[in-house]
Amino acid sequence: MIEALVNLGWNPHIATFVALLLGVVACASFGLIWFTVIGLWLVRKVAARVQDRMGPNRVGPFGLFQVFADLGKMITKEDITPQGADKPIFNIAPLLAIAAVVLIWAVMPFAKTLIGADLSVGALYFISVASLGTLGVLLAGWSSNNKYALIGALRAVAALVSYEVPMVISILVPVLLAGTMSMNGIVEAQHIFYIFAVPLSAFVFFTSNLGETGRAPFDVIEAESELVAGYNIEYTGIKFGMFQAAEFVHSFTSCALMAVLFVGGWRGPGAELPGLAGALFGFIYFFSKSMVIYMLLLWIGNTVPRLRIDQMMAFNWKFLVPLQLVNLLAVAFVAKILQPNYEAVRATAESGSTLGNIYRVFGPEFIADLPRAIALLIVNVIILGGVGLMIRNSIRKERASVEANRAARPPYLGRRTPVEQPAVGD
Amino acid sequence: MQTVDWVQWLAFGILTLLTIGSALAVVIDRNIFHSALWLLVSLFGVAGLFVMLSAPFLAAVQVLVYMGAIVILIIFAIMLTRRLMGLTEALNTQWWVGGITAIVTFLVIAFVLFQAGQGANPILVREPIAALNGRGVEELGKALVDPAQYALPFELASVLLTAALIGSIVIAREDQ
Amino acid sequence: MNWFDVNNLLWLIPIPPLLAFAAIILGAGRNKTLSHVLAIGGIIISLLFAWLVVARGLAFPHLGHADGVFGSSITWLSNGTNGVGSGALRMGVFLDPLNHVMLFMVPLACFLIFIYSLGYMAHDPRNTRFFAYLSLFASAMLTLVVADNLLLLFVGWEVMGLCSYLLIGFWFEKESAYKAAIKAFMTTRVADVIFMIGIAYLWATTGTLNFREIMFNATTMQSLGSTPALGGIFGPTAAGVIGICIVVGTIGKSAQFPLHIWLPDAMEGPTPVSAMIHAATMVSAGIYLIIRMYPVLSAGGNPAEGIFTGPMVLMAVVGAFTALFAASIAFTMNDIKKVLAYSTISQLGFMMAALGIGAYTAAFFHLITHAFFKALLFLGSGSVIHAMEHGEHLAHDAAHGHDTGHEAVALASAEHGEASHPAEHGHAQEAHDAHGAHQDTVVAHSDFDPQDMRNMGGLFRKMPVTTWTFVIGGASLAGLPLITAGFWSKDEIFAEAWAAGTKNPLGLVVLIILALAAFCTALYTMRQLCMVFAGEPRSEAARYAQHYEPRTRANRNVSAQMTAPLIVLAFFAIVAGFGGINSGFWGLGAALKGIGIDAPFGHWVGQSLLAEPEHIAFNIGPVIISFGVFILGFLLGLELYFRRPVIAESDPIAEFMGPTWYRLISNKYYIEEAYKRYLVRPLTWVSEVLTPQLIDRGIIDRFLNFLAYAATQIGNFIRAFNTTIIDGVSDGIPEAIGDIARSARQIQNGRIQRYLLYSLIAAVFIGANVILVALASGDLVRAVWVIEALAVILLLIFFGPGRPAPTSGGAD
Amino acid sequence: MVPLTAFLIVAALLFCIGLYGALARRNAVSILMSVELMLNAVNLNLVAFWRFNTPAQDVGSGLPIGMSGQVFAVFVFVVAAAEAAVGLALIIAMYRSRQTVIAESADTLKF
Repeated sequence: MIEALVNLGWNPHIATFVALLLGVVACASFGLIWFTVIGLWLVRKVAARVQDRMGPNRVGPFGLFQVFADLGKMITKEDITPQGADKPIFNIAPLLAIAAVVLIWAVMPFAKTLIGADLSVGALYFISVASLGTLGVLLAGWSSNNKYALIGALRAVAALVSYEVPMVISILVPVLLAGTMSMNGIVEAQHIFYIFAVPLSAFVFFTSNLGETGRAPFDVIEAESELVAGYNIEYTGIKFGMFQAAEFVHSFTSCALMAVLFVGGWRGPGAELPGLAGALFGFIYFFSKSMVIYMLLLWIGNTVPRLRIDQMMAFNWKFLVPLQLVNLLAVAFVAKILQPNYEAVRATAESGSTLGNIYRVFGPEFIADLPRAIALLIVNVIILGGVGLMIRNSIRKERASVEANRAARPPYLGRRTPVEQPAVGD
Repeated sequence: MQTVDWVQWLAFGILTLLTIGSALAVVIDRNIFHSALWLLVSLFGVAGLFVMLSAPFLAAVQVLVYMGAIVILIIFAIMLTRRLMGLTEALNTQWWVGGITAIVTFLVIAFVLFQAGQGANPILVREPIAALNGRGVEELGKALVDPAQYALPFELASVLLTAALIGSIVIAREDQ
Repeated sequence: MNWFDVNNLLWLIPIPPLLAFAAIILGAGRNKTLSHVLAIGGIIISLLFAWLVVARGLAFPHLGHADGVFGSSITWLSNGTNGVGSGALRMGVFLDPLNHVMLFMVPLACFLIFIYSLGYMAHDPRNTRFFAYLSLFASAMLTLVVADNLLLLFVGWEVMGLCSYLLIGFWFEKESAYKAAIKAFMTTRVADVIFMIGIAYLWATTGTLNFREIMFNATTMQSLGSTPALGGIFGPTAAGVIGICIVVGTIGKSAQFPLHIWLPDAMEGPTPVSAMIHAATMVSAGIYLIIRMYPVLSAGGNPAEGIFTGPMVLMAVVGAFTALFAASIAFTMNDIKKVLAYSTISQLGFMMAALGIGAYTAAFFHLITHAFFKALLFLGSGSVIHAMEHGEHLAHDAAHGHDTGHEAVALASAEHGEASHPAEHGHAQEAHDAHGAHQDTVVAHSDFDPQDMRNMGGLFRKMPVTTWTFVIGGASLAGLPLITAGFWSKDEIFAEAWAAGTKNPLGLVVLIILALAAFCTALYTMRQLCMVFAGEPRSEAARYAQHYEPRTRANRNVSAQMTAPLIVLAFFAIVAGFGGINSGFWGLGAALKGIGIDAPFGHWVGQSLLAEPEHIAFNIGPVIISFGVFILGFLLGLELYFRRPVIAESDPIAEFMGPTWYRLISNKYYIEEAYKRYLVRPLTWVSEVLTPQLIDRGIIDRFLNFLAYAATQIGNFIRAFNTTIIDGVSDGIPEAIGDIARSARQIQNGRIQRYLLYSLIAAVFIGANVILVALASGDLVRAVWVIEALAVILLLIFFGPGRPAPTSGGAD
Repeated sequence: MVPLTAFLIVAALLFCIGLYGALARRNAVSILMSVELMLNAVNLNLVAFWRFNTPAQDVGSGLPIGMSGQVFAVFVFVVAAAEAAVGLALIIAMYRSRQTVIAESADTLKF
């Protein structure tokens, strides 16, 4: 495309810019539009099924157009800007929130040739862009000039910033194994999907994404049934809709990222084909993987009870972060020792010997990656075992202390108000 | 070469305007919260300039560290001390001396640059190499952990961060 | 990678105590045993590493020559190009004969002191912290010794300064202790800043801080010795300025004359600290530094021909003066540790003076022997103090009508309860109130001072091991001929001074002063020995002084832990001297040469220099001096003190010297008072009285009043002619002057932004002037400078009309 | 390519604006923000010099490219982060003890 434009006599820089812009806009808006149409419907349907309801079924076939009805409602509602609000910031905040999510799609590899911009620092890019979302929340809460909004925002930001830590550390694992921060590079390096080699990292990434996107069981930020809405309490109409959309898209985005980083993105049989066919295959794989993960997310979100904020924080800082740090160290250690030797394996495969034929069946890269993956898996299992032991011990200890407390406590202390002793004597 | 130059100049101009304009707003705006937001924009402009200088890693880190962490920290601090946000007077009594000093400093720097440019100082007129062939990030990573280069300062930097972390917790902690 | 290669081993030497420090601080909590194990383990590993290195070094015959140096370095701060000598700062370690010998001595001394501390500090509640500090200190000292460049050396130097501060103030409940800590820290800081300037200048001149790169490079040394410093404005060469800065650093660290005041006060720390820091290692580090930097100090001169450079003259003068001065103070001190402290200052002065006249190996030889016998003396004095405290406790019990047995002790503590013996030495519980210090607590229930020699006497019957080792140490300090190490090293210095004296009168002066100082040394050593050990006990405490209960054998291991290091050190205090005997010495030298020991020390250490110093031939003169001063001092001391009880007011030495001199000397020549009077008080006066009262109120106000008064009078007088004009003047002038006065006060208003502004204005100002000088002609420059001066005045006026400073809350 | 001098001028402007802010603002948080601006100016300088003064022959060859400019910029980031954390902690501590964040009112350290 760039060449075509340059051939038309365009300035090469402008041509590059325009091509990138088009690519980014196309990719980014795709995520948004696709999701608002089908994703929202899916969310409602799954939630309904879990709760033994029907879900949307009136507007369009299977209620598919329910989204548009909602959208119409959002747009037509009155757009209020509170009088004491800091107007420019109040209006920018929803844009910032949605931009932070949408911009991530710019580096999302849909297929081998289908990516908005294959930045060499792609992983770092999406981390930094995602951190803008935090800012949007904070600005929204502050500019509303409402103390509930502010408190909600502070709470949300505390949670988001905290859960960013394990997320970033878990992203380091695929980056480390692939040796690149480019998103396409990470996908291409996954001859064995990383979820099989480093399931713990995948678990931490998934869990911290739940916290990061405010899905259950970490949805204290929103907690519709307990709080007034939180940081977006003063928002109405389309601006409120933008926050909602940002949040929904963010959760799907995190699933897509999970698919890219740990489940091999567009990889699958036929995805390496040249031209449109490969792109199509890759696209299909990418989306099916994302959708599977997304269904998992919905499943968890609709069944697991909500945590308190202190439990949420403790879970993050006392469990996820140390676990992932240990994991990262172990992975780095193993990855340093067992570096896959692609050349040697490839040469064997070319040689035509029996071993080479076996290699060719599985693919030489797969074979070359195998020892490392197995070692990593073993290490992960060992860590998991250690963690399990620790958890078991701590639970036991806690139980014992609870029992001891219960045994030691005089019965009347258990009551709300101490029973007054009747006066004796006089 | 001349044909593409104006595009770069355009980008440079926009980014400069963004950076300098919002930096000015940072120091002029009376509302400190707005100041912090302007700081954000200014830092974003600097990140853009980093991209122009083929340092995409630094640009990403700039966005991540400054905009994602430092500015949020600053905003938190503003909120925690917000009883004073309604300050009527943003500037102190010596603001105009400060202004003169800043201007004079700038003039001195500009003068030195101008002088050096006149003398065709080889450092200033050297052309950049065409492209780094995407090796920047990798090389940066290697330089940071290479014992012959910056491994030791790098480790020290992490110690510094830890010390700052502990120190700030100790300082800001409420006395028991 | 061979971990036991010397190049790698050197890195590992300082590490174990550092790890021990971290482990104790972070992990040991209040667990004494754990902290002991960690600290002793750390220092033992260091000792093993160091001695392994020493053994390897000995096997290498040409250690120290241009090709014979072990070590490795890594880039600390790269400047893009990473080669050697490119200006990049590199950190590294190396081994040459100089630090080879230090590596033998330092870990050994540290190790012995650690062992000793086990016993001495056994009952201190902050035991773990003490061992952590000691470990950190040992690590810093070893870092300093293995460093191959000034920067790393400076790191160790400063960490030691910190440890010194922490350890002097270890019993910070005592006011005197924490004040002494602050004093030590601040005094050495003064010197360190100048030292740092010297380092920076050296780096700016040569582009490297590596010792070998500077000193084994003849062209660098040549240019250092010949380039005029700072554009030739002040005269001396670059090497001279750098050298003086370094010598000033040493003056601070090694407590030489103008900055010596901190060391006696440092005796407030626990005795092992005094032994370790203030005798054996840290103060020696100052001397080690100038020995290490000797080529730079002497660059441009030729000591062998009697041509001394500026820094050397400074060293010779300061060193010789300090040697005599401190020695003379020492024989009026009654505190057992203060005597040793002044003796340390004096001996360091010996080394400094020796270096000043080019006696490179002799100074280093004395450094090593002194480290051994001074550590011995300090540890011995600690043992005495410990015993005295214990004795005081027993005496206390006896006075209450009990026996001195174990039963009595138990009864006594039961009777008085914990409150009356909060942290009694030997029977301490964990004291939670402030009194961790045993001296302190003893003082708390009586006015008895266990360190006062006037309370001692006759201790040789009570503690024979301590007595004998102490006597050996004292003999070594005094220079008992032929046997002790101190004699040989001192003799070596005299010989060098004698040789220098034939070429330069400075040498002769140094020789005479040092001989006098040596005489004083012998005298005060005799005084101390007699007062402490000879005669009859002069107090109850001395009568009961002992380490442990003979009957119950409690605390027996404490005693062992304290005496074992003494014995080891006593061994070295004698043997160390035989490394440096001149082969020309009658009989003995020849005999030793016969069995292959030919002043090995001098030859070995001399290899650290590019041009090995020539060894002076044997000369009868200095030997006679050595013998003479010792015998004189010994006899006089014997005459004055042996079997004579010394009571407070009639020290025999006082009769001997006459009251005026005695008063002068016993007040330490009023140095501290002079500092107080001529430095501290004037400054306080300026800030408290001069500025606010005299200038503000006295001069300006009065001047204003006078002006106003005069103007008013004149105004009244002329009002008849023209009221308006005169009124304007008479109001205007005082107001203007008052404004200036207020503006001057506004300069220091405590506001950070204002200070920032000042510094920035200054920076811009300097920058603009630099550009101006670079570009403009002379006349223009001068014209601009006049304008600038006016601008400064105007600026001062600008700051005036500010709000008057708030008067609440004390002086402004 | 835009010449080096242009970047340097921008950095100088940014620095001086930060300088002005550090000198003239009353709120301590503002001063901290101004300091961040100044640090950014320094970073811009470092990266610009790095970009224009990396020897061309290094890039083509397999040898390591000199990365000093970027490395120092990274260290400046580190220092900036540490400074922001400690600085803001100080401001909060000051707010807690004296109920103010005005830099001028913290002026008792003049004796």
